[in-house]
Amino acid sequence: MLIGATLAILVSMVLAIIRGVIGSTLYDRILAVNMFGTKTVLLIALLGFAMGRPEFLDIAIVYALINFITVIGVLRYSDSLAFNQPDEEKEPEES
Amino acid sequence: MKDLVAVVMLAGIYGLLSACFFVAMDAVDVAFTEASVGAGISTLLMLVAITMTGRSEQAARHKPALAFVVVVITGGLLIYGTLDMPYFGAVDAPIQVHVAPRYINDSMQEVGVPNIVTSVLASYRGFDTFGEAVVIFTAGIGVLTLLPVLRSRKGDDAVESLNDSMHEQHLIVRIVTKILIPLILLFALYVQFHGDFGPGGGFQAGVIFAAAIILYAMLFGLEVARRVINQTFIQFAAAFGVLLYGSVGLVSLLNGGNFLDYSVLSADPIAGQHLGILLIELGVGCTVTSVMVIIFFHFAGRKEDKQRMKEEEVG
Amino acid sequence: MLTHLPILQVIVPLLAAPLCIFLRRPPLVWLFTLIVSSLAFVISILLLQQVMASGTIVYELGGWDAPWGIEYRIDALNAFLLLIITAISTVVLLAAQTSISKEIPKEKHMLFYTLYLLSLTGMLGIVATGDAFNVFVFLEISSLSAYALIALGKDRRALWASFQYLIMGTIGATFILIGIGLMYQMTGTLNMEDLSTRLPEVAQTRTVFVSFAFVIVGICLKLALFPLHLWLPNAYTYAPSIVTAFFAATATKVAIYLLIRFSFSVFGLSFSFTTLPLQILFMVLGLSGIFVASIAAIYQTNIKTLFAYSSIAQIGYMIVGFSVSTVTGLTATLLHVFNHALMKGALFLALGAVMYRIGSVQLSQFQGLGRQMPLTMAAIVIGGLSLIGVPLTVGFVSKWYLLMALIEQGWWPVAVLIVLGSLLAVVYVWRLVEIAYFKPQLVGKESVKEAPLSFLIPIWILVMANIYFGIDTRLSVQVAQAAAQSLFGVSP
Amino acid sequence: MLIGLYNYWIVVVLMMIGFYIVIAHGNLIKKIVGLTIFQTSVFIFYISMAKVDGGTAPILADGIERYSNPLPHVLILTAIVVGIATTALALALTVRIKEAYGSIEEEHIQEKDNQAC
Amino acid sequence: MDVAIEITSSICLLIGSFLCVSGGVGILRFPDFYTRMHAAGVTDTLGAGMILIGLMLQSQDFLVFAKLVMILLMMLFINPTASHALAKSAIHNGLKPVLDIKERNNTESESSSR
Repeated sequence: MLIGATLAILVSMVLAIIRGVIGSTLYDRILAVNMFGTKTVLLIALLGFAMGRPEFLDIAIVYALINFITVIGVLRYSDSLAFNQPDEEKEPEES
Repeated sequence: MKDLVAVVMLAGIYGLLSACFFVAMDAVDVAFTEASVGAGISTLLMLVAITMTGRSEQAARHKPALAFVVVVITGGLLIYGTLDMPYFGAVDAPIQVHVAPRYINDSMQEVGVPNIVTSVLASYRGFDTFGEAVVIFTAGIGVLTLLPVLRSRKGDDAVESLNDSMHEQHLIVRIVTKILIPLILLFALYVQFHGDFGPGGGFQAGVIFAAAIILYAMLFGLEVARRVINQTFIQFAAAFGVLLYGSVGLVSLLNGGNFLDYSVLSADPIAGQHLGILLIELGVGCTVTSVMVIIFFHFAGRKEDKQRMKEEEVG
Repeated sequence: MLTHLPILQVIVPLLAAPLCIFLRRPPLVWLFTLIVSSLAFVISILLLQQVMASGTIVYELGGWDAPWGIEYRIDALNAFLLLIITAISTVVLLAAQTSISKEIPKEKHMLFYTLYLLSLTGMLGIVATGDAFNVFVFLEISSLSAYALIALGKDRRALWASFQYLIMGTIGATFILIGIGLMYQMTGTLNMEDLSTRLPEVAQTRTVFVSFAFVIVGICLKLALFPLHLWLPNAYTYAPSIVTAFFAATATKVAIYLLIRFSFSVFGLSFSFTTLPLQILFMVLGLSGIFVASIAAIYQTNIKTLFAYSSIAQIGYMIVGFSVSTVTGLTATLLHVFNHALMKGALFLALGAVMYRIGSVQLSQFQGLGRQMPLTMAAIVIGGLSLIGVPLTVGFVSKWYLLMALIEQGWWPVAVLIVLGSLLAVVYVWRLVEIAYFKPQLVGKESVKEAPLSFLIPIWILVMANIYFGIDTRLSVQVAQAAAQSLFGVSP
Repeated sequence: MLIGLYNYWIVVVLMMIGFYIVIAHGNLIKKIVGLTIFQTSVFIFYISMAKVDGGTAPILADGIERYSNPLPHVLILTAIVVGIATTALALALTVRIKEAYGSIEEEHIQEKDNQAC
Repeated sequence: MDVAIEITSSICLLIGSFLCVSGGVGILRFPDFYTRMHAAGVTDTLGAGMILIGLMLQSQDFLVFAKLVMILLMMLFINPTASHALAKSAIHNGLKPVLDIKERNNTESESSSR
């Protein structure tokens, strides 16, 4: 069951990455990163149990925290990011 | 991909992914550090830098052909080199049979710390870690020299108004953060002192501690945070951490041991090792916290100072 | 305390750096830095004496024995390098306070000295250590402080130069890291002594070959060996004068040391030079470095750039000596390391003095300076003569040994090319002399005076050393020979 | 061989992607991102060396026989710190370059330098 | 008893995994930012909660249990807050919700040119 859950998390991580790459708006990307971070926390927790050494959950806590801080950071600076776009670039999206 | 923000975000995801990989490869301490550094601090720093340098990449490349050739040659060489390597996970590879067994088998008797990574980091190869503390100190000093504070100000009130929009907009976030910050600080202390038994240690704790301060600065305004944490004080703290580490070494030198030989710090070698590791982890934590805060304050401060100067020019 | 000398050598400047932050007042910090650097110099002299008297000193950090802990291993080669670095650093510091007062804003002086000490620490650490990974850590300390120091230059191009250096330097360091990783993978150890005993067993594997390649390429990036030299001229040109003087005299020397250490001690002579065509490769690179850089130097109008290119050319000489891979060849290289530090230290300090008085080092600005700043210009001329390799200067000694080494091996064509390369040096030095002595003074520059004493003293200390060691070669040759012999395993 | 070494090969590919970004892209921020990727991949390389089949994290506990090699972990901890130090410094330089040149594109900066000469 | 705990835990994990995958599909397939956020935000919190509860049931050590509770609490705090901040920031900066597929393209270019 643990393995199954791990696989499911991995699948949703992949989906989140795809959204992060397609993006289309800045907020989509932030969302993808946020979701990716949450999934990472779960993945770490699951991996700990699957490998039989569940005492390393500290890492998962750090992930959760870091994830939050990153999102807040991006939002904090997103105002000036939107502002800072040079005019010659009309569509920064799509690689 | 021309949007640099997206690039940085994806780089952050890469950091997270590699940290997951580290967990899968049993390197929990490394995963800890990579998560807080690769995905957290460095992403944040890059974002702040991008707000100052512009968001999108211009102009297509000129001649990447040469670069491509160089890369293919290097990559080919590396793959060629891996051909004779012991297989992935091999039990009898040279690195598993030569130096490492002593760490695994004897470190409990010699150092008395269950986390082998901590005992190797702090004791067997304590000097490398000293170098690491100095590297981060150097980076702090380097950023201080490169991005000095630009001060041409009327008073702090002007600053407050600048951040108002952020404040009103994110009331809920601020309240939640207020609840979270003490928790984060507590957790940082836990990581700092629990490093002997589980993943963690001075560096990780320092980064988490700094993250709490950075979070505070982002939501309540840089000036407020700067008032809480005095600039000179934090520089002293950075220097103090390195000095603490060094003086542990010097004391052991005076007690008749070699540099960083903790066994002589106390009558009982194991107690001495414990004391030494505790102190140097504190030193590292102190330096890392203050340097991370210095770096962030100077990046973000540069941005706000420049904004203010622009406004003063207009006004 | 004497048994702790190896570690004191490194940690004295290291601990002094954070103390600078507490001192804060620039003159005080300068004095403190100077004292610390002199202290390091004294320690290095004592170390050299010990090594020459009683052989290699081993110091185990943390009290753990070698392959498990980190050890410092000081033999004649390290001690020689330590001496060069601390000596140059001390002499250069004499002039620092005067020089940076014009080039760096006052509030950054304290930080400047801190970075200076850190960079000194880094170099000393690289040289003293006997652990491959520890090399990487200290390499980064010295590089990071170097990037910041170079970026302190007044011109905005200093920033760009520093950034380029940062990218190249980090790639180099990462390559070294990969190389060390592969080495570790095959042997399971990081200690250089232990590596050298365990590597021959696996010497025929492809992994070791690739790890060697990566380490060498990484070091060559730091070394600015000919095709990888692109970062160097700009970095030296736009850095503050003191920084240029210090780095030109020491930084590349440390890289040379690493090259010698890794290829001779760690991988072993037979692996480095018999299995691989390294000899030919380095010979060609060294020679082409000499010619390309010398010719580039001839066309420069900025004197700092000119001497920066000349540095690349001089690195070429060292590499040629290295590629001969005989005791004499290596002696020549080490002598040239020592001598080049003396020449370039003197030259760049003198340029710093010119910068202090005139505020520029463009060739055109040198018109008539021979009369206005006679002592400074005389120093530049002697330094230039030394670069060319005129007898009675140190430059002659090392070139002489180099030629001897080449002739011993019967490599006549190379010897001829070396002499031709020296002739190119005549051209670029002559251009400077011509303008400084045989052109009329510039209008509006009549008030330019001789450099202040705080410049003249260190410059002339170095110039006198240039002449002294050119005549009395006993000390330098003896130490260099001892170092070379110990690397070849010949007992002196 | 494919089974035994595939891990390293993937890491090499990642490394080379990072390396390519560093040397081929003109945008300074991208160069720095490339550098980070390059370095992180080297870390992955080291950590893969440390893994032992059937081993677990090197924190001593009862009833566990086989641990992964702790030494590469220690080395990489140090290397990560070095990496973030380099990144911070590089970003600071980039900010200053933007202020001084008004651009963070390699080509523009070189153009401006050539004009100044 | 053990079997009961095992089964409950498995069910929790199963629900959690399902929610996570559906959240992933949602974030990929929904037409605009706000709907995607809805998908991600809701499933993330519940899915993560379910998985963590499932793990809690399996944990033997008290410390592990406590840490899991801590993670769960933080998730409950952080996720909604982050979603809230994200949405607020997005609307503040002029990203309009798209209700009709046809309008999508022109609204998006409008929002990003700001």
